[in-house]
Amino acid sequence: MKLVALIAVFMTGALLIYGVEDMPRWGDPNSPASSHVSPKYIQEAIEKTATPNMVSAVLADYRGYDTLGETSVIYTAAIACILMLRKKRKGEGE
Amino acid sequence: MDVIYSSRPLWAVLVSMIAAFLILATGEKNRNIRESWTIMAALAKFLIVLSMVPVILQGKVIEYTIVTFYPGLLLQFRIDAFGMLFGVIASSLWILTSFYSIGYVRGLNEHAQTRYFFAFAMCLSSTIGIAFSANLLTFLVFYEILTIATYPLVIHSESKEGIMAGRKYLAYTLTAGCVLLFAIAAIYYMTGTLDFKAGGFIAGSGSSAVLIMLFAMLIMGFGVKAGLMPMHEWLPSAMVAPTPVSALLHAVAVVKAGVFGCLRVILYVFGPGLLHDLGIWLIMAYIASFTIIVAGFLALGQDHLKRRLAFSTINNLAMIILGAALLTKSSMTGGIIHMANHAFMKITLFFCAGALHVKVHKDYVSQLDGIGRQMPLTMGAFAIAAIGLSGIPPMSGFISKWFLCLGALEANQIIFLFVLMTSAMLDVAFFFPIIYNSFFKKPLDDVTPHFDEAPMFMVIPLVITALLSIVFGIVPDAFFRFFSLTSLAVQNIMGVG
Amino acid sequence: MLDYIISKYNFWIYVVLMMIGLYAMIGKKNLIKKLIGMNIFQSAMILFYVSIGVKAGATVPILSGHGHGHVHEVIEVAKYLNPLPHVLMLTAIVVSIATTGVALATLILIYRRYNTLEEDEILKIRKDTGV
Amino acid sequence: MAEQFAALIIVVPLISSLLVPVIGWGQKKLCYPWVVAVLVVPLICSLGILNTVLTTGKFSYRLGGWAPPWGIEYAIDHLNAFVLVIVSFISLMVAIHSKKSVEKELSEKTVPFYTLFLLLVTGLLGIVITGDAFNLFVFLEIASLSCYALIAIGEEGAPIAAFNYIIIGTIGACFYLLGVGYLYIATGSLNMADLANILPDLYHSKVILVAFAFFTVGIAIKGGLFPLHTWLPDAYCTAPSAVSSLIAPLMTKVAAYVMIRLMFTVFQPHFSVEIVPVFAILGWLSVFAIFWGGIKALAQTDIKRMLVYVLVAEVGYIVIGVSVANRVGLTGAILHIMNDAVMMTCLFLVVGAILYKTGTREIHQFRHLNKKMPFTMAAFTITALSMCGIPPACGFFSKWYLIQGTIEAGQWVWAAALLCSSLINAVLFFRVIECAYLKPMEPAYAHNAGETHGEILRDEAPFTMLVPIVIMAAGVIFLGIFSGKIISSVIQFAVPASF
Repeated sequence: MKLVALIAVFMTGALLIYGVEDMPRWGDPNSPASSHVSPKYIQEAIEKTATPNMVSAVLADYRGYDTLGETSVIYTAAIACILMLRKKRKGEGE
Repeated sequence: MDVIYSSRPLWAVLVSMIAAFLILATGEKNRNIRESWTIMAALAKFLIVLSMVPVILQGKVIEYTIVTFYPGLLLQFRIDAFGMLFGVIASSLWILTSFYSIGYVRGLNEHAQTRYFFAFAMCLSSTIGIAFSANLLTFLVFYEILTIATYPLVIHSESKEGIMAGRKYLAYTLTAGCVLLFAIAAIYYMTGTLDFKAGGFIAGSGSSAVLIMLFAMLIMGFGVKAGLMPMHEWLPSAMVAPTPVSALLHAVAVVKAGVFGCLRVILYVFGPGLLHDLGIWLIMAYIASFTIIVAGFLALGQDHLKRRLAFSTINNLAMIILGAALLTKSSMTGGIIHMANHAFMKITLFFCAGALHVKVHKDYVSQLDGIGRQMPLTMGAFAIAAIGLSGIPPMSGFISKWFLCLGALEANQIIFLFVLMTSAMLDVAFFFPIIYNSFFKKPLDDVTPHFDEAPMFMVIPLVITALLSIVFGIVPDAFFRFFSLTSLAVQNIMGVG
Repeated sequence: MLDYIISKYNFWIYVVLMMIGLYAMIGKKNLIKKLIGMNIFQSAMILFYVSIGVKAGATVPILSGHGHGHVHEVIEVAKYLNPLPHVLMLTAIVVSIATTGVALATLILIYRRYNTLEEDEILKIRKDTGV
Repeated sequence: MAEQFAALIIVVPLISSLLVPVIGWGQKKLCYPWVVAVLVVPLICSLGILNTVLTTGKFSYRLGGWAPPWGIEYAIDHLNAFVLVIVSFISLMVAIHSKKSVEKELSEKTVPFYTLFLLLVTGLLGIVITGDAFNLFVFLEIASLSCYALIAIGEEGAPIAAFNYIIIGTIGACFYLLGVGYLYIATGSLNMADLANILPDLYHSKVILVAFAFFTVGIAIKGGLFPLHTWLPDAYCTAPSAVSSLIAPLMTKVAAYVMIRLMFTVFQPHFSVEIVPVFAILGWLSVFAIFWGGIKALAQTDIKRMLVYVLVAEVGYIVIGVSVANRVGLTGAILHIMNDAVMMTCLFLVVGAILYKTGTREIHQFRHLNKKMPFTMAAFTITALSMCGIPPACGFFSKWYLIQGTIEAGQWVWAAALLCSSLINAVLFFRVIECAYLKPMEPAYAHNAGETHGEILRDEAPFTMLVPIVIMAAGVIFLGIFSGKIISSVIQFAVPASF
């Protein structure tokens, strides 16, 4: 089992590193990640959302829907814990 | 060719399906109402089918599309002469079998009668569906429904033996269904159509190796139900089913559906011309001949009456396939008409076996000494049908054998003439001792020496079928116009091929 | 070569971390260790994402001196980090916490039932009780 | 109107799930009618969406009004409109069915159960409707988390199964997220439509290859494709029956949907076919899945466990349809997503009803069930026949298209695997049918023709269980008969245009 795990881990790692080869240099300001979608966030955030913190602007506004999902995740986890751990208290009928 | 659009084929199929559910709803408590559904459906179905015969005889076809899945891929009924022939056989015999069934299950006080009649009606519904289907897909759909609908009948006794027979039956037929599904899918991929066409439609759509493989798969798929050797094993085992089931399904509907499928493949998918070019007709004919002879010998060895009849069925079905495989006009006529003739004679034989089972609880050939004195009508009918199957005039079996022999000569294959002769001899060998023993041997101790027949519900149908086999021998075109339908079908095929 | 390795060292680090986590998830017998492995795994992922957002010479994506009102001068894109990966990772962190919570809850259930969190011991107990 | 439908389909169950504890706090019994009533809304919405898509073509809904790729959008085309209908319909049916079994199995946990039930449905719907790769992950996690918890409260052994599922499921989800990250590095976008535009220029980049590999593995884990299915049997089998009848049909199907979405719309088919040999691998794995699932199922005496292994095989079916990568095969795969969802739901619902009534899942204890629960068993029989591929039930038609697909692709072994699997299914299900219908074979019974001997009283499942079961069984037949209609009006547009 350990051996299998080790092999699986090394294969995954090798694959990840294989992909790294074609990646842009770290911190390259002209990489696609920094040049395709994000410039507009940086430029327009203050104007469109009146929030100087761009992370907040994107979090709560551009991608606010993700954040709704995120809160739902927390809610789900809370209810999940209640479902699993809550025991009937004494005296509580049925 | 004139095409008439009518929903009558659909109703012919649906009527027994509706009846099946009415039977299920009525249930065990109101037996008489339940049985009246069966009989009403049988009559209605027969009348609907019969009403279409004149139209077909005028050379027209009746068409009805149920649902289209894809261009070229649809559920459709199209009745031509060949399908009509099968439809008439199945629906006319259903009436008689219905009456007979009622006598049989009540005589034996069988369990689960509702299930029995339900499954029976479903079987007939799908058999008619098979007869009327316009293309391979529709054929396959009803063929599979038939497989499943027959299963409750095979395991009817719910005994260990019955369940084993049911498993064997499913193993054979479902595997066949899978093979068919693949072959049909491949044909659709190659040609883009699945419609039956007199004289075949597949020619030129693939290399000969592929075509031969497809042919083998299709014949394997349909041959299982037709009891073509070496795929016949399930049929004798399935004889544990109640006798009317063996009678109608294992002599007429199910196995005939298999043969019908084989003939459709040979004559309407591949076509005589293509088969001749590919040279597989001779192989097919040899396989059929092999089945004829071996089944004949195996029948000789059976002491259980129904098993002996089962092997005789295998033998006769192979004869039908041989007729088609020889690809001459006469042989085809002989093969197709034998579908009808064999149906009437074999059902008589099974009816007799059932009557014996109900009345005196005898299942074995060796127990039948002198039984003819007690049940002269039953054994008389048995004798008529047995003589007919051996091909002795004036019974209807003679006609089909005559044409088959003629076909063998036309095809310049004398060897098949010998096969047919041997088979006739074998028929005589395994039927005549029964007739002789039952009439002329000293009765066994437990036989009542005076007239004491099975219930009238059972005797009347078997007498009728026996009489009909004589009538068809003398006037082949009587009542149902089997002969005209046959020659029309052959004309269609040869006209094109 | 060395230059190449150094230029992408963020990736090497996250790959190594991730593999440690992955190995713990698959290979460890103790359920808590598996859970810890899961956390390492997810943290590595977060590091990876955050490192995508880095731009050389840029600062945190918060406009300074524009607390209120409108901006009139042009904002230089190159001056600020890419905010999107950060946003994504805020969500991913929450998801990872939620998953950890649920996993811990199941561990409590397991512990209540078997009084152990060693996988092979649990298997043994289950075998002995014939389930 | 359709845009509102698109918004409501997620929001209504999400908000309603917040209200479940409130309602349950006052009166526990109200949870069930509330959930059923709420789940009608997604069904109506999804039908509305489907109708809109059919009449006016695909459309998108921008959340918060932000234009993609900056904001998140719902991109709705024929494929996800179709899957939405399946998901919402089946979740409604399972919800209706759940009343009695939840009362019996989880009596003191009704409130959180139904809350999570709604959240699970929300998650599944969200996965299907969204057009944003990261948003998909968020919904995937909502669905997974509720799944983990719902499984963990099952019978003995459920927490362990759930924990394994958490670990492996998290690996799956994280692999997906890694894939998203790699795509983001290379393209800078998270929007699926935008990705589909950018990607063709980058097909030879190693980053994209790796991203694709991680997507495939991640989704394969979530969908339980052999050999990554190891978590699936235990998890689905030990879950409470209401839960397994929801997740077993839907989770795998939604994963299959995501697979189709990623491989054929985010990536172009020619990438998935020509540049990466992924389909050869997936196809052969599916063949193994079919045989392995079938053989393991044969070894089971517990019907639920048997169904779970059948499910593993069925996943193989869909993936084969995807792997042949031609139009007709994909049609079969999409058709089978629907057919298999309906069939599996029906089977699991039947098992739930049997478990509720008789307390057993052991096949050999099913004697007389045809007398006790005639309608339930009739539904089971119909569905079982459909699983064996008997026409006109729907299983036959998906098999037909799948086999057409394999023939067109020239993959004879795959075709043979599909055919063998129907035979294996026949063995499996006829074994059950024999036990249920034929086993009353005490020696006395054989002679006494069942007149009065041992009268077996009818003891049919409660009405709330029977209704969905009968609807599903009828659906099996109707979907078969009208499969042509469904294909010509919906599925043929759902197959990506590039085929």
